[in-house]
Amino acid sequence: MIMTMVQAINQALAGEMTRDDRVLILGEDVGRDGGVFRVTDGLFDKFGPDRVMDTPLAESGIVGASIGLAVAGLRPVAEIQFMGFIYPAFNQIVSHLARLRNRTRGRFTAPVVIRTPYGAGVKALEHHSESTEGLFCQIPGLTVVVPSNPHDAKGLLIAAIRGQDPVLFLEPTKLYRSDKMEVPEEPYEVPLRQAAVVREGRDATIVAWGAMIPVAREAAAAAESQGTSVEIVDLRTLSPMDRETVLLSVRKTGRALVLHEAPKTGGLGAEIAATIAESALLSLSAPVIRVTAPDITVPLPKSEDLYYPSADRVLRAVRKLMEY
Amino acid sequence: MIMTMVQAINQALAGEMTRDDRVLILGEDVGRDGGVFRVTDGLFDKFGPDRVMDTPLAESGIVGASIGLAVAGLRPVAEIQFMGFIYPAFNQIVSHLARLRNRTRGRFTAPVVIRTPYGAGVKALEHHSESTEGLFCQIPGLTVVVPSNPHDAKGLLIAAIRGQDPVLFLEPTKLYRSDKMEVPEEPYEVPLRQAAVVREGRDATIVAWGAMIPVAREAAAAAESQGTSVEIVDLRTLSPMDRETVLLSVRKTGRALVLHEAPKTGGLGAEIAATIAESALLSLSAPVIRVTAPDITVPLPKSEDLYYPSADRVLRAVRKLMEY
Amino acid sequence: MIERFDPLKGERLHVLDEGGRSAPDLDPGLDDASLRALYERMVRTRAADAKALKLQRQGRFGTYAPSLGHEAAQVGLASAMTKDDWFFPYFRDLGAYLTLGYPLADYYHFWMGNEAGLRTPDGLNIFPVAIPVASQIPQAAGAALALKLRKLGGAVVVTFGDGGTSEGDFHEGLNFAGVFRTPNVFVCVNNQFAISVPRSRQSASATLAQKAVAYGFPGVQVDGNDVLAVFAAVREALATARSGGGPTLIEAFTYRLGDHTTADDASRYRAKEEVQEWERRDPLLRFRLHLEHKGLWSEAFEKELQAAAAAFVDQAVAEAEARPAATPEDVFASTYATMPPDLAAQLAALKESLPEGRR
Amino acid sequence: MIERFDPLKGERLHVLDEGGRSAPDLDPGLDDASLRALYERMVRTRAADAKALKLQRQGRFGTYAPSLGHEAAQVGLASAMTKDDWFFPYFRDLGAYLTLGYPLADYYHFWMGNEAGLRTPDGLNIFPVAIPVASQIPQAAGAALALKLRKLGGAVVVTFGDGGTSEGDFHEGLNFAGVFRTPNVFVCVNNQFAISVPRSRQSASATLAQKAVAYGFPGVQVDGNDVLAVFAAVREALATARSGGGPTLIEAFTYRLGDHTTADDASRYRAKEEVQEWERRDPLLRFRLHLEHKGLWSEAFEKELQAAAAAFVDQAVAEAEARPAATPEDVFASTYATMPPDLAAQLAALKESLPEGRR
Ligand SMILES: Cc1ncc(C[n+]2csc(CCOP(=O)(O)OP(=O)(O)O)c2C)c(N)n1
Ligand SMILES: Cc1ncc(C[n+]2csc(CCOP(=O)(O)OP(=O)(O)O)c2C)c(N)n1
Ligand SMILES: [Mg+2]
Ligand SMILES: [Mg+2]
Repeated sequence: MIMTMVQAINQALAGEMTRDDRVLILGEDVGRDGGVFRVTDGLFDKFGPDRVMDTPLAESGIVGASIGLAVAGLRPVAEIQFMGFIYPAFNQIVSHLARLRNRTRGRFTAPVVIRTPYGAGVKALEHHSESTEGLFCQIPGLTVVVPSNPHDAKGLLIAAIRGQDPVLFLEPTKLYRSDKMEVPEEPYEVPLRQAAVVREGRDATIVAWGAMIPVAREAAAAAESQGTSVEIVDLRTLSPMDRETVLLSVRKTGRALVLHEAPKTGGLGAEIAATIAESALLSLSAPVIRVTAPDITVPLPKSEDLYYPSADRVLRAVRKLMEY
Repeated sequence: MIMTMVQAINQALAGEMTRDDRVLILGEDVGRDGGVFRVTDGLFDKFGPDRVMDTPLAESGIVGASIGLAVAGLRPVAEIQFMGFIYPAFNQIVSHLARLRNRTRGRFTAPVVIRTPYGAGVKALEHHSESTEGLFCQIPGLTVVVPSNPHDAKGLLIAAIRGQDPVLFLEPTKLYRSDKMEVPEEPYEVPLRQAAVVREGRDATIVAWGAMIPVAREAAAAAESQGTSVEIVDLRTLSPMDRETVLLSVRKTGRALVLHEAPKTGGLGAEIAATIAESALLSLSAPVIRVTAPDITVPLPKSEDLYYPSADRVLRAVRKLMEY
Repeated sequence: MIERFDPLKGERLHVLDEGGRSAPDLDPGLDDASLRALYERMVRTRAADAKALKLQRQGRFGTYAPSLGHEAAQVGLASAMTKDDWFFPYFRDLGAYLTLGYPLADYYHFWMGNEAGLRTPDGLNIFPVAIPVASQIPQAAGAALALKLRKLGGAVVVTFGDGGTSEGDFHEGLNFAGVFRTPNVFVCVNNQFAISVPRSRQSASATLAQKAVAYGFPGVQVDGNDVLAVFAAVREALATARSGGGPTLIEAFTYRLGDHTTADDASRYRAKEEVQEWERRDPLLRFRLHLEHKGLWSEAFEKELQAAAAAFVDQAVAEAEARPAATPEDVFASTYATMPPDLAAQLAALKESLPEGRR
Repeated sequence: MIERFDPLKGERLHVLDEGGRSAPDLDPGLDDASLRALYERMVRTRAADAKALKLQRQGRFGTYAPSLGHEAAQVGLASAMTKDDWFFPYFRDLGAYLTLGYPLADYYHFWMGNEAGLRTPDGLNIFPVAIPVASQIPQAAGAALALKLRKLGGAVVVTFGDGGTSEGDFHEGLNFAGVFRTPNVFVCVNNQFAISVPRSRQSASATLAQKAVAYGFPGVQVDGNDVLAVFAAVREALATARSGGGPTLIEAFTYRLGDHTTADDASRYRAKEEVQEWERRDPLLRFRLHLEHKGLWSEAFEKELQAAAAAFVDQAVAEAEARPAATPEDVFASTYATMPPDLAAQLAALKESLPEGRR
């Protein structure tokens, strides 16, 4: 069936809740309202208030309670309304969620999935456009996932819910409804920890994820028309990272561009660029280029264009790579 | 006078509080107890309960209140008892402290200094050995400082207190009393945003900070005896980073090793390695090597040796650089 | 007066009854001009709010959180404040902003998507709006502590919603205030919903005012649709705060008549009847009746106010929309006190990549 | 019984008076064996605690948080629990661990600096100790919600100190519990200090028990040096919780007789007289008097207990110290359910760099 990412995620949730009655949803406005983006639309009516629970407005409480729910045998899928509001839960995530398995040498685990809308590009209110995945990709024990299309969104979320590790599942708001695609009705898993080459190319590699994939595709198409063949690696799982797929591509093309919408300094692009420079230095015919937002706070909507990476900026960078 | 880092920081605080009656200290046990590391020892008696305030046990409250204190004209120096307990304050730091100037286009600012003991190597309790500076070096607006000796500790803290930006001041617990040095009695500033070449060398550059500087020195000395001349750059201010000094050194030596005690993936070492690969690729005669902790949670004391970088591991890496 | 209404006994402070008649023993005794001013502020607030919604539908405004129904709470609390006091607002406080003299053009400019609109004019002690719920509360406690330590005499008013009381920052902020006996007035605007989540889901405590018991200072529930009740309670709490009596928690019981924001559809979670029931309790209507009883209201007066409000609003829209867009410098310059070289380089590179007109 | 002691009226539940005589109407009516068992547990706790301090001074133990003075609170609350209940401890709970059957060797092993000691034996529902203050509270609310949803019948007890009540997580956890009416018993062990910070600096509320008012469920202050009072209160609260009656907050009023941890020097912030005053109120002494009154105590019995406790403790030390050190595999293996290739590579590289013996 043709569907948007919102529908695909909704279907993944409904499917897993049907399959496994330990799976439950909690968060702010996830119930009767169906979530501010309607991602949980209809689930409250279908599964009732004990499986789809509106919580008090308290993110640390939501994640903390989810840890307790998981330890006591349930499979919570917690929604944080926007990534900009996950910070109050940071202590629960860093000090407990990510560490519980290690702290108890496996006696207790917290297979919790935290879903949250993520990223800019939709001219949202202040604090509603955060893309701080870099904060979470340096936390041992935590898995960080970002889908770039409806098909992956469904399969990755199902894999996350069925997995044994805590997962931060970042949903690019810009892609929620921007494009539709064919998505199988039945449940399926897209394996975690595996990047995907979503466009084959010979001359340069763009490593990206989430809402930057369409931007990368646009730039790649433009480059093609200028005779440059660009390969695109969709990281999909940001942490633990699939370095193999990235290095394989870069060793082939000899040129690498890392693209993300978060600010440059300390962003995940640094880890990727460092990895390439460490492990593929001799294959590089040009330095790795990072195309990112500048090192500033996400501006309010009227100035978003000064922050958000554009296909044009990516194209210029590709040319620079080729001309080096 | 010869003093430890604890004494140097104490002197910096006392001096600034004497110079500027807007400066005040708040935190858990900073008052009568003088702090769990005795860093604020004697200040409660000297300046009284209105200048050295024990707070309720609430980190978000401490940082949030500090923002309000600063906006209303005071100069709070907040202590978070250990870096492992700063996470409850993460939202206040990321969403407000770092952004206030930008949010109000300069009308309001929050010149708050947050001091916190940081790092492993002292066989402390669980959660008491965190070195997650990488989390804070990707936050625009925030300045992150780490001293590596008593002299810098005093001068950098004074500069931080006198500055106009919010500063996260990370104090390596391992260095609090480990070595003493001559420190001027009178107040002085060590400028922020400036790295220091603390050891000159020709063959390779080690970029490090805080408690890793002694480790780097030990390795450098050993390398010297094996005929390799190692330069050491002490970053001192981690963010905004002094890339110039790092690049200057690497362009000279042609080999770079980044050393930090935090886990490798997503650590600040990635940003440094990426910067070098971006801007000094052609000067590199070997790939940048990162010597760091593995991607695991800081182990409890009995296994700390499996986590904490040793001079021996650094030396092996230097050899690898030279043999490349 | 506040101590006469114990939230643990379910008591709530009203000055005006539904018919607009005031209880003599509770009436704050404002003169005619002041009473008329309260009404005028509420009328303006409603006009400015309605215009914002209109602009949003026309795509000239970003997502917006309307204040419809909150006018009495907003105007009442701000009218009790003086120049020395500080205000830490939340995101649904239009009437308070206007009452305190914040330029409507700036307010619009911010909600249109420009940081410049958050730059409080010099001389006004209004902290930038907190979007992360409840995060402003410990900040307000800290600011009040500073006023106390510096012996500046003012007090700090901070607002938040019923949902805001569930956040850890609510607790840490009020607890700090209790411990340091800061000059704070905490005003919880309980409109009975946090987006779609009803008040009953937010906390099992019978009232939100009673949460003050946990912090060792008084709490009171007031009728949030009764501008005189809100005014009287906040004025008394401010006097207590300024005189060293410590903080007060005031729960203003009201109802959000509009959607949560322009991105919300309240009909998904609220019955039409309930909304209509509360429309009958419109705070403007009730206060107009009060003015009528006092012979302070007439059709002509109303027309005059409406016309003035409309002109005031149109003027602000024109001003806000005439403002130049932020330049790249504007967007980069306030990240630090002085721009680091790397950031300056990023700015230069960005400008190069921009079309002429945008540099 | 709990509702008979209103914290807002400053009432506190005691079963035993200072002389060890019990109030007939409040006595939980335990049989002789159970009474003796309570005493035995307290004696063991004190012995195990003293040993830990000794080991620490000898460098055989890491920094340690002693339980001296907390024995009645710890043993009383744990003795009221059953196998179906869960326990979310904080870092000063030795007596509760022992009472619930947690192997002392494991407890020692953890405080000696080994994660393996945190691995709760199968069959015991004890969550790993929370070092970040109060962070366990929302987790305990979540676990209780799970028990309720799964209709498992048990309840969840969570402990924390007076300092813990200031954290946002205390608020969010208790508020969740109130909203979902979870089977929780929140036990605040108020020893009147958070390291050096006195209770008065922690909150302006007269009691900590009254904070329950903010969450819509009962709170009670009990004498924390009275093992029967703690036992009776927790037993009743657990019964309420299990029968769907919702949560209870219990404040156990006591005093830390030792330093905060072995890294602390309490003499910097506490007067000797105050400590001596509380040493006179030693919970073991008081309960021993109670047993004497009931003819359940004798010198011989005491000797027996002390000897058994000493043997028990020595055995645990020997066991703990005989445990092999964690291998590199142990330290890496539990980061994820399955080890990522990069981490495996890091492990291999680390082992290479290690001396033979450490691999
Ligand atoms: C920390 C945080 N979490 C979530 C949100 C998203 N959000 C914005 S407003 C709101 C509801 C607020 O309800 P309430 O506090 O009652 O204020 P009201 O909107 O009713 O005036 C939510 C959940 C946020 N802004 N901040
Ligand atoms: C979030 C957090 N902040 C600070 C600390 C450091 N710390 C450890 S124990 C303690 C005091 C705890 O006091 P209380 O809650 O009363 O428990 P007690 O030690 O008195 O039993 C502090 C501040 C911590 N462990 N966690
Ligand atoms: Mg509300
Ligand atoms: Mg205590």
